Amino acid sequence: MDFEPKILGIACNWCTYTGADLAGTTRLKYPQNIRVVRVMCSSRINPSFIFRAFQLGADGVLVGGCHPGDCHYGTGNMYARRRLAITKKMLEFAGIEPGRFRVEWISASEGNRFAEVVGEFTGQVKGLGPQTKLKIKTD
Amino acid sequence: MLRKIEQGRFGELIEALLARGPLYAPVRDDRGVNFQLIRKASEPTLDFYNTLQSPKLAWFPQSEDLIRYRLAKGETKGEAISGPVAPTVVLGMRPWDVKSLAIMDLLFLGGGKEDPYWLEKRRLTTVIGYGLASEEEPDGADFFRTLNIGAADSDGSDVFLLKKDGDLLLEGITERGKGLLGELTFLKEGTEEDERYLVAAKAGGKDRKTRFFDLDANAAADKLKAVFADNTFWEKEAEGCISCGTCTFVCPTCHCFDIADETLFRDGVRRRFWDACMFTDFTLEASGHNPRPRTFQRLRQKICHKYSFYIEKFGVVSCVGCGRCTRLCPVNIDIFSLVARAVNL
Amino acid sequence: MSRIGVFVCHCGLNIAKTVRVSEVVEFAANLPEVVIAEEYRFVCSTPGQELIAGDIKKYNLDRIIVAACSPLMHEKTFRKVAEAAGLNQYLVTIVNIREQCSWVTEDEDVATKKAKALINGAVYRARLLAPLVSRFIDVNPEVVVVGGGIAGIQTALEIAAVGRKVYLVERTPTIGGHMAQFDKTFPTLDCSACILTPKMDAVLQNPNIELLTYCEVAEVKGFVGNFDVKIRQKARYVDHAKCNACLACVEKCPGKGESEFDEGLAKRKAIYIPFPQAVPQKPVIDRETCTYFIKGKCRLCEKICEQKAIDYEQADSYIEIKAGAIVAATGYDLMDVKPLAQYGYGRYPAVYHALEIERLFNSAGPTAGKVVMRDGREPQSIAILHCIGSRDKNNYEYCSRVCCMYSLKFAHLLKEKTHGDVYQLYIDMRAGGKGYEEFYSRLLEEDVKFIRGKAATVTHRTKNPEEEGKLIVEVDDTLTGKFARIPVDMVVLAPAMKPRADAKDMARMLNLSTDKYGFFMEKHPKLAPLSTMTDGVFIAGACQSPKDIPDTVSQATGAAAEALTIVSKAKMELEAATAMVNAAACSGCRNCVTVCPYSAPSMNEEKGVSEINEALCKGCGLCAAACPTSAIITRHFTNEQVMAEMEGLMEF
Amino acid sequence: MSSVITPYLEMSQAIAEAGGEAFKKCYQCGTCSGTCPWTPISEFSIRKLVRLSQLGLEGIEDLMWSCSTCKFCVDRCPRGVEIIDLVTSVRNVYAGGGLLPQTLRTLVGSLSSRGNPWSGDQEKRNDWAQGKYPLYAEGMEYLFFPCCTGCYDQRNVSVSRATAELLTRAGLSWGLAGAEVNCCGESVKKVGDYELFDRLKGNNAGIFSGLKARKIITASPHCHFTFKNEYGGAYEVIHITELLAELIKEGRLTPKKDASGLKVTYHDPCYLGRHGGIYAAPREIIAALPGVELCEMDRIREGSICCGGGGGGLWVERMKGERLSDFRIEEAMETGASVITTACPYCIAMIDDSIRTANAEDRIKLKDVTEILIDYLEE
Amino acid sequence: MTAFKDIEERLKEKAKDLLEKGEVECVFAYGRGYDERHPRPYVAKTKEDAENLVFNEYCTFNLARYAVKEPRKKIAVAAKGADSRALVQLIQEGKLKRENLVILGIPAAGMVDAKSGLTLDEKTTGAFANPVVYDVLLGDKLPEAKNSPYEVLGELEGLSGDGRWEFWRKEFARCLRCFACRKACPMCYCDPCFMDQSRPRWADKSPTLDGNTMYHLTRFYHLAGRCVDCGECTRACPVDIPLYLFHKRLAKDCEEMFNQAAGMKLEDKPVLVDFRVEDGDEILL
Repeated sequence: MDFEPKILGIACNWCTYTGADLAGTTRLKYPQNIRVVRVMCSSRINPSFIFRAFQLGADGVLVGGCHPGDCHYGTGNMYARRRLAITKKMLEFAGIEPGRFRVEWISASEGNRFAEVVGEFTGQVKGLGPQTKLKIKTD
Repeated sequence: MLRKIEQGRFGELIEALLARGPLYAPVRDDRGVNFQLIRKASEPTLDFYNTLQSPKLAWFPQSEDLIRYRLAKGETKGEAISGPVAPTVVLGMRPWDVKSLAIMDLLFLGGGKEDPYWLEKRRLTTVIGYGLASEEEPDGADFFRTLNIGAADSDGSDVFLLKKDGDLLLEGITERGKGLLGELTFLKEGTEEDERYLVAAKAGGKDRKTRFFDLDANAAADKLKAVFADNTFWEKEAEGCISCGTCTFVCPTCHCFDIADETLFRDGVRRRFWDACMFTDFTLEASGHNPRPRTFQRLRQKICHKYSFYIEKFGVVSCVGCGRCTRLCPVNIDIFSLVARAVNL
Repeated sequence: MSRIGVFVCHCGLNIAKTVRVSEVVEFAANLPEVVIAEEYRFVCSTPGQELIAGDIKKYNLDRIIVAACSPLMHEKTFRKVAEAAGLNQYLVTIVNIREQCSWVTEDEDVATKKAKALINGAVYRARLLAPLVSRFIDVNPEVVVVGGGIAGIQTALEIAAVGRKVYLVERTPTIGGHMAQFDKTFPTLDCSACILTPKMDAVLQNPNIELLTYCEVAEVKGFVGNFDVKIRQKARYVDHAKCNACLACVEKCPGKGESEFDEGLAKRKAIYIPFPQAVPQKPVIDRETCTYFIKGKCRLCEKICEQKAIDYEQADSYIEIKAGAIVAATGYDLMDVKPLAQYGYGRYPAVYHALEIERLFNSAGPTAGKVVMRDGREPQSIAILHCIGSRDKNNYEYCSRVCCMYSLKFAHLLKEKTHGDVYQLYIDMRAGGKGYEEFYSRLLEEDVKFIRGKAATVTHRTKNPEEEGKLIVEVDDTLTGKFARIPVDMVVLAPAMKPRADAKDMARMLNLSTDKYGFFMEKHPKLAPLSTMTDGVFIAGACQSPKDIPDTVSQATGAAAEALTIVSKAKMELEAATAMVNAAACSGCRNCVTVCPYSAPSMNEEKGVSEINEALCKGCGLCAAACPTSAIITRHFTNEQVMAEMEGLMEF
Repeated sequence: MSSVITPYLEMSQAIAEAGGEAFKKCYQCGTCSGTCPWTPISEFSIRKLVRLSQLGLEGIEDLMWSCSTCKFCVDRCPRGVEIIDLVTSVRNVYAGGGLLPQTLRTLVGSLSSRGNPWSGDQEKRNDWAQGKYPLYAEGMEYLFFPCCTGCYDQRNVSVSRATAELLTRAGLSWGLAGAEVNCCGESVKKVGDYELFDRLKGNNAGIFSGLKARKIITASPHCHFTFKNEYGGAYEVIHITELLAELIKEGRLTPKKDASGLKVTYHDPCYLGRHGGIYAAPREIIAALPGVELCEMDRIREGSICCGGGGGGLWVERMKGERLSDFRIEEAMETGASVITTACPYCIAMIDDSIRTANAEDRIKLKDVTEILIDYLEE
Repeated sequence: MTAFKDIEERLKEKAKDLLEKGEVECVFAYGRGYDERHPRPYVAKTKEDAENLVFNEYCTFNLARYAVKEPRKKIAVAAKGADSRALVQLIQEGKLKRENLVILGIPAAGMVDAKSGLTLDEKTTGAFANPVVYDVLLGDKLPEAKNSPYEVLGELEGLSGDGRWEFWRKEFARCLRCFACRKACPMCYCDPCFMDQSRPRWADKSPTLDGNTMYHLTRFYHLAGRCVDCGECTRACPVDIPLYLFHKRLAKDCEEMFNQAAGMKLEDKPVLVDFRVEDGDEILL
């Protein structure tokens, strides 16, 4: 059978997680490789979470937050944007396909956007194949 | 029992040893020479002064698995890991490094408790010592002569290796060593002349110049105890010390380890791995209290452990003067001059 | 070892249709630390809730996991159930297997697999959850309103009306603000003073309002429900407690200053009240123009004052106020048009700005209501120039919203008072508002000349005898596409409304954010237009953006209601899932202090570690992620909890 | 133009692609046309040009060549529309369509065949110098680039000589650009012929880097603008007035001769002022002349009125009364000044022409700042 | 360029002067080690101590690392270019107070790492010749290096992702967990370090390759926008892991994305505890 990636989603409570719910209430269909962790704000995300996720065997990590300017806490996602930008560059320089990590601003009203992004991202990660570099070697 | 082989045929010797089982020998890479588990006969080299890191890793690896377990529903099941250790050869150890094994034995075997992991490896490992040839100069940081170790001492080795012109002389020291040489039939007999050369070299080894002061172990032990409380002395000496673990990790006689469980999902292993008395959290207690919070206290501990406490406990200095800690210290702290200052205070 | 109970909901067929519930339950039952796993058709129903409550007791569970719909739906419901059954509500974990699982796929295997993974994650996390208790704090019942313009006045009156104490802080000697300067108000043309002054008096009369004029906010500390506001009372050199407002001093005073209220078109005394209906009616001395303060002698006012109210030694003093909420109604400034040389303001005396002309219209103004220019002539032709500095990338990009309408008002009044020709030079006529469009068409009938084009230049360079002695307004009449030179006697500019010069300082004190111009930022442009990022601080009127009187008044009323929702409660609940600092792990890097938008963390300098004021903390976790040593623990979203959940999610 | 219009969006697209997309921001307030010096005296309306471009309509192609890219409208535009980019791109589109007016064809022709707009022979470029001045060689500090106009136009040649003289007297290490250089290309770019501009730029840029030039002195604000903003070489670009003002400050040039109350006015060239932001330097030079009184005109500095020579205007024939320079000299004479100074070859050419056609030689003299400086340099 | 000998003299002079006048409690500088090539960090507390100060091309240590441990004392610190940037960064982070510091600026080029024999320049680290902030300058200002300190990244950046991963995996595999890198780093002042923590355990306690990788990546991140390219981590490493390459790359990224270099201006805020609305989402691509 063909490769089904494990994708970890980290979504902020106010926008992206609610947007994901909306995708559900409107019965949109999208690939179920993603498993979402809910945090209060994208600014809660410590870049080490991202590294950890890959060590735990995630093939891709998708972070979702409010659109800049709409952060429930005012400026949280502005800080998140800088941190995650650095994280992306780090992955790239360490040699991990940057395509495995993606940040998207998805508002509570953008259920379709959520489904769309997840679909697109899942496809992309599939294309990259299993993530073996950071994954912890057990044996 | 003395055998010899042309240096050009060193590869054959390695072949033969490889055929008999695991072999550790010095290998040169872009960053210098270190002991490694050999895969190809072409890897090892004898053209080096000394390895960056000590060979202790052959008996006391940086990390060693003890128990494997699974957190299952109900109680947790675990099983001890005691992987069979194959008869192993460590080739190319300098006399002072060979000496370190005896010092470590005192702790791992002599302390009233035997460490099975160490014991097992010691039992099954053949040591091929490698004397410093007369034309090779000791490194400026070294001071093994202060510890009364000769540059060509063979004691502690099973087989003793020495360069002579184009040849390598191999002397069987212990029964195990002699046995090994006996099986390496392609070796040539050593001549009388070789015999004489070897004797001379060993004697000459005692006169080789390294940094030196007249060290009386017991006197030093007492002296350091006396200086122990002199904080100003230790603070000055510890100036610049960043309390990293470099000196202890490269030291052939440092033996402290930590034990931790590593769990992923619900499977885990219990490991022991090198620890360093220089680390801030080395003595950190669960309560949060730390009896050695200051850098100088940790440096003092290291020095006194080697040059005082160990002598008290086992009668010998826990240092062989290999100079590695001095060479690799990021801030150039030098144990030799430190001890010298303390003793002559 | 914790004792976890897992409850999987069918939600009728909503979940059960795609998720094989029994299989999931069996999976859950076999996970370590799971004591009991159950399924039910509607866990949120009463019997469903009873099932949970029962199991908590029966199996003495210390954690429960409900796999059902989104936590945004029923988390509160199940938390109540837990509390009722004696289990702390924060030990409940909701697993979203509906919105984010059964509803978004049709594949049973996929849905079932995902449901298992999600529950596994919850089990990993549940082990590490800790009970949390929300704390309550007392709320100070009083409110501070900053700014005594129409916005501040309205807010104060509304709050006072329900019997709450209000402090109204105004920095000038009187309340009334810009509205008091206006003559008439569009579109109804009723007299500004007539509708404003009653409200000003009402403020004075209201026992619940403490009026603090000639005062400035000096410092704001604390947080919602418990603000400590420090107010600087500027020295008036008149003891208002003694003064009986006879104003004899004003009469006698030899000092002369420019009347701020009359935009410098008239003089006022050194000891003065800004205008006849000022509230309070008691004067202040202006050091800059007072003969005594300048020359060291005079003291005429002192001699004349029977109440012995004059006190030259008076110094600034400070008032400390405690309040539960603050409303900022600090208003706007008019843009300084001098730098726009092409319009000749300051260079040609016949060029006026909007507030000046307001004063010219006013019967109590410098010209007693006659429209005469600085040179004493009555203008026979007037051009009103719109969008001076507004809708202009070189100055202020936004539309000031009120200029079109007051320009129409000016046109009407000028027609009425001068019978001269009036030109409106506009880009777009913006008459959105009740009765505004009607007002516009009325003015069209009043024979005002509308020229669609932004005035380019105002110059004295004449081309022919008719233009002699006039100002020429050069403009492209974009409708005819012809270049027009309009000779006029008077030019009136409609400058942009801009934030107060010191809006940024006020924002800093109240911990508000400002937009790129300096207007205060509302919490949400549509759904929370009066709230700000700082709980308990609200905004009303032109300090938020240019607006007219009707909008300002309705905002003010709303802000009053917002403030009351806070101070009407005796106690308020604080977020329980806040952050705390593990001092032992803090390295004093200050990251948390620097990033927190609520200033919850602060540095304990002598301990060298940071501390978090949990009353200010909103639990966003921004600081925790900025903390290099994980010294900051965001309750309910700790590093271990989040990473444990990740581990569970990634296991299968 | 017929009375019924249908937007022709391909055209507006083409203009946008040629670099004029800024027109999208315009809300037709008329500030530009109200500010434009042409509006009062001609049918040309820059606002209409923007409007027509928005809809991609024709109807102004014959008028649009008026724009002398003086930047007055751009500075005033409340929407930040880069109107000059629009004008050049519209011209580019039309010129591409072969609609270049006759007069400008000669300009373009001469530029493409001889590398200068005055149909002068390439090798005669430095004849004005009469071999008195060195050619630039590596190691020299300054490279002096006299505008083509300063090389071939008789009136301006004397300006170039004055400049060269000043540089020499100040004892600077400088040299002339060789005859192989060509026009900076500013005008032809503004006329819309990007291709030819790139050619001219390519040649000059090559020569400059070959010479390892570090500091380039330009006599013309137009060259100044182009080298600074369009060439982007690794050299410093200095306008002569900046340099002279500096030399006077340092005392390396000291005007001594007393002008005994001579009234002088100064005309801000658009490319030196609005485009280059240089207002102070020329005035400092004039202020340094003993006994000279500077009588400013009404419209100066940011508000200065164009002479009409920019954007190709220098090569467009215009009726009397349709020349901006005509109005400019009137304004100058109103100040009571007997000398009008400026610092741009185009302005010199235009104003000189206006003075002669108005037979005003006896009422007002025209001098470049360099010329008047040299007049009063020594006893 | 001022000779090292002269700098040494001025250093002694100034230190003596400061200690005599009691303007500082101590002077962080360099003293003699067990030989010429191996000087040591040295703290002069008396004017007699000042006599023992030395300065030569081997005095590479970044003394900011010691200064940060004395936030309250009034101290003097000898600082070369990169060292001064470290001080500035630490002041930005509130760990040091400018008014408590007397910065003895040392313009220095051609410093040598005794262990590797390499010169400190753009190709390695610490290319920054002149102190950015100082109270006294102990030598004449030097021309700053003309080549970008980031050119050395070219080779690594040229590799494929897999190539880079191979490279770093090999390097991390050598790591002994002696923690000399973080202990030598002036910016790694955290105590405890995230690696010393057990809740949460960010990486294996035992020296596994995965744990090493996690340790180094996280540490790189913690230093993003803060690393001043002094190179201490790399010089301290007993197994010569070229940590500076990763640090340089992140410094480069920060300059490109947030146009700010670490430790250049006292009034700057560290980039990762700061933001601009204009940052834009492009940086996430």
